[in-house]
Amino acid sequence: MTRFIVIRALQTFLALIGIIVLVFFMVRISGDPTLFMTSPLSTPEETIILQKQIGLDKSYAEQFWIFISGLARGDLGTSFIKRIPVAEQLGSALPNTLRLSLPSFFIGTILGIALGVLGATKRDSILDNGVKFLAIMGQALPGFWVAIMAVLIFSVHWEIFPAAGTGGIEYYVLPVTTMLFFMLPGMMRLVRSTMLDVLDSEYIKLARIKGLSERTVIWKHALRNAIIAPLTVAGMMLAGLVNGAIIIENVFNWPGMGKLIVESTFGRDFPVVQAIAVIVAIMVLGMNFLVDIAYAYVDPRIRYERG
Amino acid sequence: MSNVVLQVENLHTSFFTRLGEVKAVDGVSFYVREGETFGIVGESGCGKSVTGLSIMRLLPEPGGEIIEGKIILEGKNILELSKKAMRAYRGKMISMILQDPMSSLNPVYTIGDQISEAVKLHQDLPDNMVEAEVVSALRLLRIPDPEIRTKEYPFQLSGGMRQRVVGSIAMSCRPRLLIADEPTTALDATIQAQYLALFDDIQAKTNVAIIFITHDFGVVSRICDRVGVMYAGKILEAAPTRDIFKAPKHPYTKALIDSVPRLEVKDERLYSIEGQPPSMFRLPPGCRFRPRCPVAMDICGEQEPPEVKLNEDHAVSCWRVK
Amino acid sequence: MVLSVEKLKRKRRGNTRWGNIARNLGMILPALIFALLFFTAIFANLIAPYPYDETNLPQRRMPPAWVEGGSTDHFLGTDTLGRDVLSRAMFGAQVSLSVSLLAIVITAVVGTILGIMSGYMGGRVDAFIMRVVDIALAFPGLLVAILLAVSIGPGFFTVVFALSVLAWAGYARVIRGEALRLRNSDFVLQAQIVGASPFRIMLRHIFPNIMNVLIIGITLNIGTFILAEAGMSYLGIGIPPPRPSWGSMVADGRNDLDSAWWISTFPGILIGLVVLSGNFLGDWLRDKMDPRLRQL
Amino acid sequence: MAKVLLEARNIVKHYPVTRGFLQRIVGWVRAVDGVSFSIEDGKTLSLVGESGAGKTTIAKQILLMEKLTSGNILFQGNDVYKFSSAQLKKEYRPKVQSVQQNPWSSMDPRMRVREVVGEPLSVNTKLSKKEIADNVGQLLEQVGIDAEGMNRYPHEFSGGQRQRIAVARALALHPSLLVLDEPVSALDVSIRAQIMNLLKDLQIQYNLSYIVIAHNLATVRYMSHSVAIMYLGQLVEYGESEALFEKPLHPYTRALISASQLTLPEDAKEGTKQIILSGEMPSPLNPPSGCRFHTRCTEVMDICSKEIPENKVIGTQHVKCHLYR
Repeated sequence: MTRFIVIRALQTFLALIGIIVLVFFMVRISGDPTLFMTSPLSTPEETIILQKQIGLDKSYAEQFWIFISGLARGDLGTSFIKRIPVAEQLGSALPNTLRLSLPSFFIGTILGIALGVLGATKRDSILDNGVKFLAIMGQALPGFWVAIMAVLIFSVHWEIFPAAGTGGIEYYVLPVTTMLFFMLPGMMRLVRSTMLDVLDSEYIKLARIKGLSERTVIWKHALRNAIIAPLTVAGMMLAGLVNGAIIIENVFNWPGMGKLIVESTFGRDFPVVQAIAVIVAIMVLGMNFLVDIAYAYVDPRIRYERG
Repeated sequence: MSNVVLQVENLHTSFFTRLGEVKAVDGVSFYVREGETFGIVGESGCGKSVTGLSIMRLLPEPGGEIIEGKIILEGKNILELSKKAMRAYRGKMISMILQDPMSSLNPVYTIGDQISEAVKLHQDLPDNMVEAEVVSALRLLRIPDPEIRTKEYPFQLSGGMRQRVVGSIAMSCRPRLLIADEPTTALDATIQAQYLALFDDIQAKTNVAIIFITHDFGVVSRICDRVGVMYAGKILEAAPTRDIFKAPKHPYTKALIDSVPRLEVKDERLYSIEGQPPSMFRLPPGCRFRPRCPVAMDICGEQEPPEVKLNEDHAVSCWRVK
Repeated sequence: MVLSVEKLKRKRRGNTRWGNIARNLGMILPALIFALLFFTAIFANLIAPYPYDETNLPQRRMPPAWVEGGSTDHFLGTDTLGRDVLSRAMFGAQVSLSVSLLAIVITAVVGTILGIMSGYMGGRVDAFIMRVVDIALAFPGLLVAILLAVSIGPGFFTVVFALSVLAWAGYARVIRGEALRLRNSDFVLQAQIVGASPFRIMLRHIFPNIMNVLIIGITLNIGTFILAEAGMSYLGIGIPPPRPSWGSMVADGRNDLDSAWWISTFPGILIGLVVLSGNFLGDWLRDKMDPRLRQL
Repeated sequence: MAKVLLEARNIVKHYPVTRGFLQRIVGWVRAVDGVSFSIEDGKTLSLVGESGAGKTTIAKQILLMEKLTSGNILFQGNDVYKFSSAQLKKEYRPKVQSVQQNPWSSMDPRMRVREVVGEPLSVNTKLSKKEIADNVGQLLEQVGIDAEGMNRYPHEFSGGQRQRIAVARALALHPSLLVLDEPVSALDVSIRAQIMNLLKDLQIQYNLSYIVIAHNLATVRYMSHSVAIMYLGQLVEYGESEALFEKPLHPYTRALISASQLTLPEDAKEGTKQIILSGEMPSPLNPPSGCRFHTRCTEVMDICSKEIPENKVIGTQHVKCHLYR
């Protein structure tokens, strides 16, 4: 098991380095940010001074070294536009994003599993058809549009919930609910279909032969096997969550990472873009790594084989 | 006559599919006595497994349905039991061994977990006694080092060992009736011989009644006391094993036994039954074996033959048999 | 007891008949919608009542025809610049379809090649490709799209590239599984015994047997791509204005929800309808074509 | 005596067991470990054993799906490993064809029967489509399938019919040897006899040689002229079918025979009583020392775990067992 973890950790680290290099150069293809930061009337000298200030006069190799060595020390650099440390900007944006996505993630996962299991066990019941309908709608309607419609109905028309901004609990209702739209359908569908497969298996038949109650059969024997599938897509769920955060934060004007990255890409604020991309990459790779280990934990076949 | 444990009367089980109704079991009657092994032999799709699942009341849902008949276990028609009452019967009164040992154990729980689950459910025992029960169930199936096995996962055992574990689960509460659905088909020849020998042993120790479902006459000859030969949803002939082999009355039974190659006899040419079993969606009128029967008469295509009792244990459904 | 069974039987038969109709509806209706969509996209120039960029400031924010103050001149109303919403939606179909179809071709080809390679060659090639696939699948597409849009500038091919750059991985994973299964199948072994070359085996035996999965995947993916394109357009990193796209139309109306709800609403409904049709078609095809999922 | 068609001389096949991302080799599965046998023109040799005995591995070697670790395969007296690839394509592969166990999976579901049976011809000959179709028609008639059936898909046929089609495909190139891998075990009891009779008829008609891989001894006795009993990658007993079944020498052969009999317990003759082996097949990764069967043998002696038994010829039978010295 330890060997398995070490090898996976090493692979993850290599992938991370690759992604960091990719992000660094991709950001730089986009052109000179000083063009956006100076007025058309400013002189070339002024531009050069500006380039010097933010370190763009150095060669790519030097810039990369500064970036990567800073990263190793935990220094994410300084924003071109706001001229404050990136870490500070992220420090205020990240908690906002988490405040939005964590509740969605937990509600989505728990609700997704519960509804998926219920759908599979009560096939073709009203509940199952409701679940299926929700899943179909959730996968067909664009999230940003659902968000806007929610605003139209609940904020503009009925004026129940605020349309944008942060604050008390009422500010969370619309963003979190629409965020669920990105999470729930896929989860429900997956759990439902794996659950159906598992329920068809011989060992479930044997569990019933033992005389176990349906509840034990489903929640003890079937779920533990069915839960492996959602684990394998946990990575994809994370991706969905980030996508969701970008869209939802922009719709609801929520000052999180999603809004920050859109603003800073349009402003060519390299250090911020880089930092966010790297943080997301770490999250993604870390998630994959954890999933592999969790997978090994749930499935004894893997745990022992590598032991 | 010793105790009849199970009596099945006129059992009809159907599947409702998109293409129509399939009468998988179409009027089957038989009984099993205490300490006796009753074999159900037949080819794939003849309804033998569905018969087993009907007795367990574990037909695949939706689609499978017991249409009529009685299944009387120890004097009680279990088709009248509520779902909950039936659950209390399963594992305690009736149990079952499935065909494929590789897939019939839950991969994520240890052997001990899977056996103790049944023990705890049906017997009111303190925890330390449960442990002992689990070990004794493993011993009953002659599993070496039972104390170590309880802590292992299914994937750590060979196919033969897994099938013994499945047997231990089935026998853990000492049921009155055990249904074995092709339990040795997936096993190698010498392992199969080991496993079959266990059945004699179990029966001697527990006096359990066994229904043994198989397609293999070799297995039948080894362990069955009586046999029912099933074809396209019906038992065409039921008799003590010896009579089935030595004096078969139904043309299908005769043909089937003649077409099996035998190790003891060097045949130059095997007898072969022409054609194939009928589609379960379109059964022929009259006797269902008529299209392949070498001795068919006019009446066979018109009316279904009634069951004729030659003696208490030997019943045949054929117009040729009076 | 017998009575209740009779009732059950009848009910179930009824169900299957309904099921049949529903199953066929699940094909006919979406297929019709798709046909209409293709027709509109191809002939938008001819059938659209107005050019997509014709502004008409005096008639801006006109509600749809059936709402008070609306007119049949602008059936779905006009936007903040007085442009006809219906016409813009018709031209928007062009964008949605062309972008998604091109992206599908690219991802399907790349994914199929890499998937077959991975499944057929196995070993380290397989291990490497599959690691990359894992990462690609876990990467947020919108983030990558943003990075791309900014680095190579927004435009048609940027959108196509942004859609394809991660999505091939989904195909590769599925196709790999299929190729692996087929490589070990008896009929491929038999073809080898008969003396067929690896090329013949891949072309005549493996590829045709992957087609089902590929076609189903493609159908199901149309919706995903249309949604993703709309998302990019909504954020302003899609195809630049004034060319309309459904996503950007939703964005256009976002600030006028209180006064002109129709600007955002109709394009959204269109997206939903088309994606729904794609998903239904895909599900229908899967039921029809993949015998492993077909029930008795 | 008939001419020897194919001979295997001391063939060995070991598979590496690899682990981890770097595919390090951590051991060898000794699937086939020094096996010799020969097949004569128009005769049948059966390879019998339980799973893990190595019989399927031998089939793969004869069909040249893999390369031997060591040993030789001689075809009509020539070492097949010395054939050029052109020679193989012309003189070996078409002559050695096979029928698989499972008629449900051995045909490409997307091909019509015409293409399935015609594939050997379109790969190996330059016949036109029409000529191939004619050929396919004749082949189908020979195995008892209506020639009209060639335009249908395999799934439209029953298991027995599909197995007939598989036989037709194997015959397409006029082979001299067919490798039959459990040809009837996936079929229903009442269908098996049909296929076995068909195979016997074809053998006489075309002077075909068969290698039958089987686990059911009764089937083997009906089909074969000589029999090789395998255990953990080695032959334990090998000889003419009649003699071997009448007087099995090796304890493993006896156990197998006792397990395959169709006799009522009360009818069992003296000496053919049930033999039940203890234990399970050891892992081919790490086979037992000495005689590989000693861990389960009913007649085990001290010497068995220490020395590898020599091949001993008794009458027409070859046996490897310390009982015979």
